[in-house]
Amino acid sequence: MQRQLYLVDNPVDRLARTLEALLVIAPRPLAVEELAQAAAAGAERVETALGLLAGRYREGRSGIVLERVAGGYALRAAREAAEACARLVERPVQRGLSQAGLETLAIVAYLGPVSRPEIARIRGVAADSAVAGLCERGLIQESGRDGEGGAIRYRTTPLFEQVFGLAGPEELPSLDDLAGDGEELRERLEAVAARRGA
Amino acid sequence: MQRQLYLVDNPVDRLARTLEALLVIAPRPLAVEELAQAAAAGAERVETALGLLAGRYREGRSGIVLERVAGGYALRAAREAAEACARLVERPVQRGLSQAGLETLAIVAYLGPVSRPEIARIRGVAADSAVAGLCERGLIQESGRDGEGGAIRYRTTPLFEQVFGLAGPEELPSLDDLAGDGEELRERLEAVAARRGA
Amino acid sequence: MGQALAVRDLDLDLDAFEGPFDLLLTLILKEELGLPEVDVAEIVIAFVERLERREGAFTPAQLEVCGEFLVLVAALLELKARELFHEEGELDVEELDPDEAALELAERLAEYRRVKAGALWLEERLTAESDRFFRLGPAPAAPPPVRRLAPQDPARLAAALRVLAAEPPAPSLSHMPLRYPPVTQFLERFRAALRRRRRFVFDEEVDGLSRIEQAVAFLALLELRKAGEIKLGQPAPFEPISVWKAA
Repeated sequence: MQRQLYLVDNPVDRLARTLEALLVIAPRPLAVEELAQAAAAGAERVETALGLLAGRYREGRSGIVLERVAGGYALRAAREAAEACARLVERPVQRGLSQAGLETLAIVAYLGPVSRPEIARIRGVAADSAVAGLCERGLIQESGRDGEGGAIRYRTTPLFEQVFGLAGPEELPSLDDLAGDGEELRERLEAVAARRGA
Repeated sequence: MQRQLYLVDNPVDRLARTLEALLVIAPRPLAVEELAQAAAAGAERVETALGLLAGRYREGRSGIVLERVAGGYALRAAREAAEACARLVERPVQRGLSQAGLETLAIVAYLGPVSRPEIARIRGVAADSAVAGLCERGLIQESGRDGEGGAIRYRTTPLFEQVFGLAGPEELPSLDDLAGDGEELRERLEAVAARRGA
Repeated sequence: MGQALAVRDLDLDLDAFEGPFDLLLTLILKEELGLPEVDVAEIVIAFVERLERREGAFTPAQLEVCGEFLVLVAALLELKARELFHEEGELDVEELDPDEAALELAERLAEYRRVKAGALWLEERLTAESDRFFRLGPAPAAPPPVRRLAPQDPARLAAALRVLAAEPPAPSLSHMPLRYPPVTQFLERFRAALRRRRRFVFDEEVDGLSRIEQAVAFLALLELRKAGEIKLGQPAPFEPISVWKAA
């Protein structure tokens, strides 16, 4: 107990705790000067405290490792946990696509190439994050612009066809009962969206 | 030295190190099942190891705090380091939630999933920009549509619970407790209605 | 009238209210105010005076405030003026029984009041938790996530589009008994009037219109004034308002 109280009040340990806090929330490696500035402490004292932390957060002793990387210090996962970390980040997405993603993908698949404003008009809500998510997953990609200097248009990718098991766009389930051709379908969707008003 | 070697080989401590590693790389709170799956361990053992970590990573003792939040576990900075953290990073989510934003958030949190028209009906004012702002901040997200072809509905995100420090939705206090039963208001209004009707 | 003056004494800071329900709720919960005693005209005047004191151009945000205010005024009118509404068939309000309307409004206010309590709790919580910092997004040294997508059924794409093509359910208008004509309608009307003659009297121009329409017309007047298109004159409170084209 005596020892713990001593640790709590030790200024270096206190600084070390502040640095731990800064490192655990940092979105990028932090340079000593950044840490010193945020912690309102001198660079030398920060280096001393980092030395203390390096001893505590090291391979074999902790699952969190303090690493000196280009540009400063960052916390990373210990190597012994590499397999577990791989299982965490490589989990196949089980739920598949969100409703927003699915609707956006359907619009691009059936009406593409289409621009974000067109998608937003049909869905009745801004399409930015849904489009960005589908791009990131490699299911859609940019495909020129909507006229000179217009909005970027999007179309589906080969990965999209692979994921949905389609040999080509002609294998998309037919929507003949809704509209004759793509243009008619687009008009119908926009008309409905306007009536829905949201 | 003897003691440290013992700790290294203790299976619970080894699992705890794996969990530390998973938590430090996770971009969001991780549920016990996710941790168990990634660590290839039973949920019960994971909970035991989490208990060990909770004792180690707690306010006053460490700059890194293990918190049970948003249906899972996450590492965050200790409260004592809040000033230093504020100097390092901005708080875009917490900053600038307008009254309109808070009211809209309350509606979604308590009554969600709800659509924009429903929110507008309750607030008596259009909710479009408030909804868009909360979506941008990641506090609410789309959650299907209000029936076939209906308006998009919204619900709160795990980030909402994280920002507001809620272990889960059940930690929201009931509106009845917060607002009382509203009998007085009802009586006044009904009295008004009765007088007019007479 | 004594009670009505109390409304003016409230010194309503309309900017501080989040919408018509917010303001209405505050008014009703003020112990000294009974709804039947609320003089709508006084509230309008207080609001207009506030607008007048404003510096600078009339912004869309202010127009929105006016719109919300108008809903409040309309709600008050609906509560107060049963007979009036019965006569105004063209406003579609006769479909709603006034007692039902009052009860509906009461329920909506009660619901809003609960939500407001929730918002207050969230606000307090946000302040209390503002010293909790966590990292948003991936750790700097974390491996980039691989988001593999399980195989998908193309039928889901067609189903998603069918949802978007489905006719929306007819919206219930039961909560919107208070419809009013667009402000632009009166903007055009007044501009046209001032093209024909140099000056007109507002009260004569809107004579015969419903009170809601008159309120909207008044709003249009304010907007023209803010835009510098017209000048207004009134010898005394409640006297007719004269309108001139600005030079």
